[in-house]
Amino acid sequence: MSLGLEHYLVLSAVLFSIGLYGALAKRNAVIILMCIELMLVAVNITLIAFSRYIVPAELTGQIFAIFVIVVAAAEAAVGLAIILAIYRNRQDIDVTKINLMKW
Amino acid sequence: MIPYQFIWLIFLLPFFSFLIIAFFIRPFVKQESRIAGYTLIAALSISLALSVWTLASVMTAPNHELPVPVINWVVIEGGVTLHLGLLVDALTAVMLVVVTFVSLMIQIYSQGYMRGDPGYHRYYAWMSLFTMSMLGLIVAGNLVFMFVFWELVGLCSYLLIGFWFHKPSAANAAKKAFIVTRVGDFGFLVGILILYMNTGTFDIAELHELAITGVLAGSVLTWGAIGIFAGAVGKSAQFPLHTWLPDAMEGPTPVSALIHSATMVSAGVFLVARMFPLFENSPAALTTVAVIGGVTAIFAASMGLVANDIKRVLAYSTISQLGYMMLGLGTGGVAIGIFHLFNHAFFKALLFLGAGSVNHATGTFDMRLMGGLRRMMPWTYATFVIASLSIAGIWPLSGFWSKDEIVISALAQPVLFVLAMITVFMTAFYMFRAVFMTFGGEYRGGGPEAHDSHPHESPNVMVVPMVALAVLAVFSGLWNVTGHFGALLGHGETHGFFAGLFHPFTQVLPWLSLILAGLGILLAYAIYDKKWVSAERLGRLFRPLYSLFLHKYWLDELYENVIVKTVLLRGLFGSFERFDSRGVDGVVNGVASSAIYGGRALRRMQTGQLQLYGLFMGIGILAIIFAIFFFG
Amino acid sequence: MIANYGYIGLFLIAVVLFTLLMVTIPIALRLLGLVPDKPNPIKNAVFECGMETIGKTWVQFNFHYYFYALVFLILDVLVIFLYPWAVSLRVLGVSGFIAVLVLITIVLVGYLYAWKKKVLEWK
Amino acid sequence: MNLTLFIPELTLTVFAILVILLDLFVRQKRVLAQVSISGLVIAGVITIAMWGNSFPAIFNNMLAVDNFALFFKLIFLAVAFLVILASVDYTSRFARFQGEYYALVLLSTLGMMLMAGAADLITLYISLELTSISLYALVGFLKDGKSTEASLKYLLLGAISSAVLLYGMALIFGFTGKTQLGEIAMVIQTMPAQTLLASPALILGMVLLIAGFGFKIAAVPFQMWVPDVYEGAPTPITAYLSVASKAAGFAIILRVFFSAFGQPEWLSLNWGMIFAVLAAIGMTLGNIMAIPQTNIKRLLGYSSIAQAGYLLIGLAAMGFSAGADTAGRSGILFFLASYVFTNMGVFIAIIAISTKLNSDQIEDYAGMGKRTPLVALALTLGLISLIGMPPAAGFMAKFYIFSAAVQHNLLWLVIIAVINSVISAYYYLRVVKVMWLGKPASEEKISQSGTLKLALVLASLGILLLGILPGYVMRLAEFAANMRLY
Repeated sequence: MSLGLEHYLVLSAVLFSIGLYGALAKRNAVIILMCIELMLVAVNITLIAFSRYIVPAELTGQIFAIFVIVVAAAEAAVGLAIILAIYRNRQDIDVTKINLMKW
Repeated sequence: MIPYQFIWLIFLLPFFSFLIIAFFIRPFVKQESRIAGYTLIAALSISLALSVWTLASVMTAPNHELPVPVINWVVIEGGVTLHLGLLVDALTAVMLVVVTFVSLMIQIYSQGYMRGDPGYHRYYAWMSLFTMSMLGLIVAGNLVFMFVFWELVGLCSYLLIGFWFHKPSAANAAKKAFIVTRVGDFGFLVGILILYMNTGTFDIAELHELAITGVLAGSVLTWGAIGIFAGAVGKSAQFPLHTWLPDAMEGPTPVSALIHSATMVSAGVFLVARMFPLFENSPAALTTVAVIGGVTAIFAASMGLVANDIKRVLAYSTISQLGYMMLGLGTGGVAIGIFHLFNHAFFKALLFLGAGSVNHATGTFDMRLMGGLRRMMPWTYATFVIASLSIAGIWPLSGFWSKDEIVISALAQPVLFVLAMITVFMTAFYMFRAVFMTFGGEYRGGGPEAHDSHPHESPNVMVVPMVALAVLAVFSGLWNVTGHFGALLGHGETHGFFAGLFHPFTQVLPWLSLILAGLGILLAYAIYDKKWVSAERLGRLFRPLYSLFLHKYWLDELYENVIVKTVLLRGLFGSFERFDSRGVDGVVNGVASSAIYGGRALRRMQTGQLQLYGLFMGIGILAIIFAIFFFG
Repeated sequence: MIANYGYIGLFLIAVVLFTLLMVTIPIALRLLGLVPDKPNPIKNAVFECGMETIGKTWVQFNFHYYFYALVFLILDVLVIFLYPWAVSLRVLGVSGFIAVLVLITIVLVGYLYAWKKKVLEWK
Repeated sequence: MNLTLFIPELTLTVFAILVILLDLFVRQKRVLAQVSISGLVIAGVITIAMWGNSFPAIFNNMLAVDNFALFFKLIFLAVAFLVILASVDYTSRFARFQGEYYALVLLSTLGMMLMAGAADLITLYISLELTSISLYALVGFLKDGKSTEASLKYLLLGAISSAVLLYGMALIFGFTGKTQLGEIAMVIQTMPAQTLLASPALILGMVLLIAGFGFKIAAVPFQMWVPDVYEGAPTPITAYLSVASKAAGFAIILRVFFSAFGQPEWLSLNWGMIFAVLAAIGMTLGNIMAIPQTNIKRLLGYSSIAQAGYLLIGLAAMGFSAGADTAGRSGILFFLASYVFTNMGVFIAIIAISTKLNSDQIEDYAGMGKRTPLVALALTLGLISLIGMPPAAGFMAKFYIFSAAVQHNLLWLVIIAVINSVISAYYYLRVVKVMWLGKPASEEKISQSGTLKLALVLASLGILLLGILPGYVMRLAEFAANMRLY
């Protein structure tokens, strides 16, 4: 059988959900960051798939994807820096233990 | 004919004096100088002159209304337009005169009463603002503009009742007053919105037109009117929301005088009168007004019978008189209700000033510690008695005329009529109880901080205003002897029940009420002056009633229970003392405590776990999606 | 048209719902008290499987690695944009050239910043 | 392509870079504040100069330069101006990183200005991220336990929400094959109704967009981060978040939902209803949870959730009127304008007090009425405006939005809102009471620096002006509400 748009969409949906699951369930901040990147990658797949199948003439989706990658990189950089600061503060990056402020 | 700019001045002048006092005098002038008082007094005298002029020109104006060009305040494209307009008719003019005059008298009096108080400048600053907002409320031409000043009045009363905020009781009384009246304001706001939603206008004159022509009718009108009446109930301390007024005694006595006579509480009555065409065209609303009024009248009077603090007695009498006014509005119409307000303003202000000067001399408000002041303070005594006779409704003093009109018009509803009659008796009784306990018998030593063992008359600056008010308390009633007042306010309907000074004696009702009042006075005389009957014996005789009145129908106890409940909640959740909700009263306290309870319960949701937050977001998204696919 | 692929959306909903369910169950059990909450070193280990690392994982390599990583990231990103521009250089012409110059200047400012902040030199 | 319309943004970019470079070479750090302020002023002047005539969009319709955008740009510039004024003293506590601080503030402002103009999903996403990422860094600027924790929470949740938003955008893009808002609208309107109804993709994408934007404006159920982040962040940044970032969120929502999903009617009714429900829940939740708070920044966090609820009423009205009349939109614009001054006033006062006390606990505010009357007065004014009592700006704003809602038969919502403002009076007045009636811990006066006083006076004047003479700003808002349709 040939690959259709739906396959890509399903793949991206699955990836997105895995990422979401990880982001909500993991306890290590770095892993959560990675999961978020995973979600963004899933979105990129959707974008490119759509662009390829819906509007083959234009490259809108691909361009969008490039920008997403850039933003994701920046986000990861800031994220790592912040996690670093947290680690310096309290030799630990388990997000379930990070609840100084509540209620 | 008065130029309309001057009408603007009437309520702008006190505002200017507020600015001057707050920003120039208070920071820069030293404590001793009394220039702040003179500033306000000057402003008010001019306002008074202008108000009188306004009244004069209103009387001559065609159908008693002055045209005032409007300024567009807020224009919302495709939406509403708010005019910064004034509505100047007979009602406005009369109220303007009353407020400016009474306020002026009280300010003069305060020069004596407040001298040397550390907050002297602050006092006059707030007083200016207070008077300004009341005047603004009176001249306001649309409901939003009115609501602004309505809120300002509430705010100022909060500041003035809590004037001596170092007394916790004062701070709490202030908060209580503020929040209880806010409950009423909420009703007011909803009423405004209902009316706006169905008419698309906030303009009072237009609303009148719509109501009279019957465009605005049915349940919409009824609910709108009742909503507005709720606001009035809150402000003028009618039955369910009356609890704040007796506690509002914590402020300086002149403030109480102003609040009780012309400014704060009369705002509610004025509001109903101002919107009267709406009430007139919805019988249900009108009946509500009448019933609430009648009930309040007797209810408050009965509590006045046993209070021992002279200011509390006066407070209950105020509530009861306001009940009368509402009753008058509900059964008779604008003219009757407002006429009573008009007279009441003078003698009630006088009574409070008298109480103030008594306190000035004896250093207490507890009547059991006074007595025998008749000889020591002749002026105070004379004026106080005049005011009491007037409030008791003795011919030919002012109280007689307005009260009898109300009673007569109440004949329509027999039950209310009976209540009114009983109230006449009670009023006479408790007023003269106060008179005899304060001035009769021998001096009983005064309060702990009494100035000296031998009290003496107050300085002239305090006596003169009292005399001036006394004169009006005698004669102000004569205005309507032949129904001029009624013709002026009544929009055509002529409410002249009496055709002359001596005409009442040709009729049954006046006799009846006079006899009842006389009996009340006689009883008070017998018990408290001549001691023919001992109060204690009487008290024991009517033990259940007595204690019922003394404990204010256990209303406060009822509220206490709510408070107790909240205390329990606090106990459950611990460390609650931080969240001060003392002084918030009754229902309000219930609401507040339940809200606090909810807050404390809900905040557990905020666990500080960011992943739970994320989960919450996800669930929210799904909830929205499903909501759309199943309900959308 | 994509309208036919609408069911993908429903599929996504199903998957997300499943995910959230999986996350909710343990929390719910925790809240219901069905699951005892007895943390111990093994459970709290950062890595669920494999060898427990000896010593602290983090202090083993220097922060500067991260700085280098971040700096490299900037370059990396820059290239993402340079590549498509280079491919269609003729089409884009002068305006495209200027745009890229602006981009490079901004990135250079970033480098200058890093340089002055002594990120690039090894202490 | 007409670059002159892009000058304000360019100016801001140049100045941000300038600040970074200066920081490397200049010893005297006060210069940085002056430079950034001058940059903001210049950008503001140019923006004002551009006001009035209807401009085309630039960068092939990716960026609109209509009055709507200009209005918001002015708001952001004003907020940034006040924030920097208020930070001058505050920044002394992280002496080493002042340059970054100001540069990041400028950059996030730039991002917001782009957000206001974004007319294309791509620009929209990038500008949003530019804003957020600078803010993530700013929130963690104090580097202590609370601050870093706040920024981590903000970062992770923000990243998740932006991923969700992005998925929504992808679905919209797939559904229509366009990323430009106007073209999206065209495609949707040309589609036969049953196609629209048949496919959940559009609705799904819309909901995901709402989720993503809802995070920025702190709408329930995406508001959980707000109290924690507000509490942990440096106070000027909290102020910045609570005003500017929220305003930016509303700018985007307004543009997207008005110009892309404004038609057909059943669609706009759909999202109108969503916003109405979110508004009701948001107000109630925010107000009720604010009552037991003891930390004033946290309290304001909850209160800003409630305020977001009031603002959403305007969106609901817009949905119910299907974009027919401007009341809902201009209502939101006016509310935001007054909210800027109100909240900035409150927060500046808090900065003035808390930096001296080193405490955000409400009970420590006791007796401020005696110790620093001016600040206490300003704070009181701000709180009264938050309650929505005359004569402060808040009253007019609420009145405006409520009347808009009432016109579109949302009376139930308005009644809920009114009840809520009664509840809110309770906790706002508690602060006032503590300040004026509480026993001061010490008698000695608290003095304030000139810049802080200036900022405070400006904010208070704004509150009073909008409260007493709202006419001009309202006309401005109505003018700005007619945004460019493509």
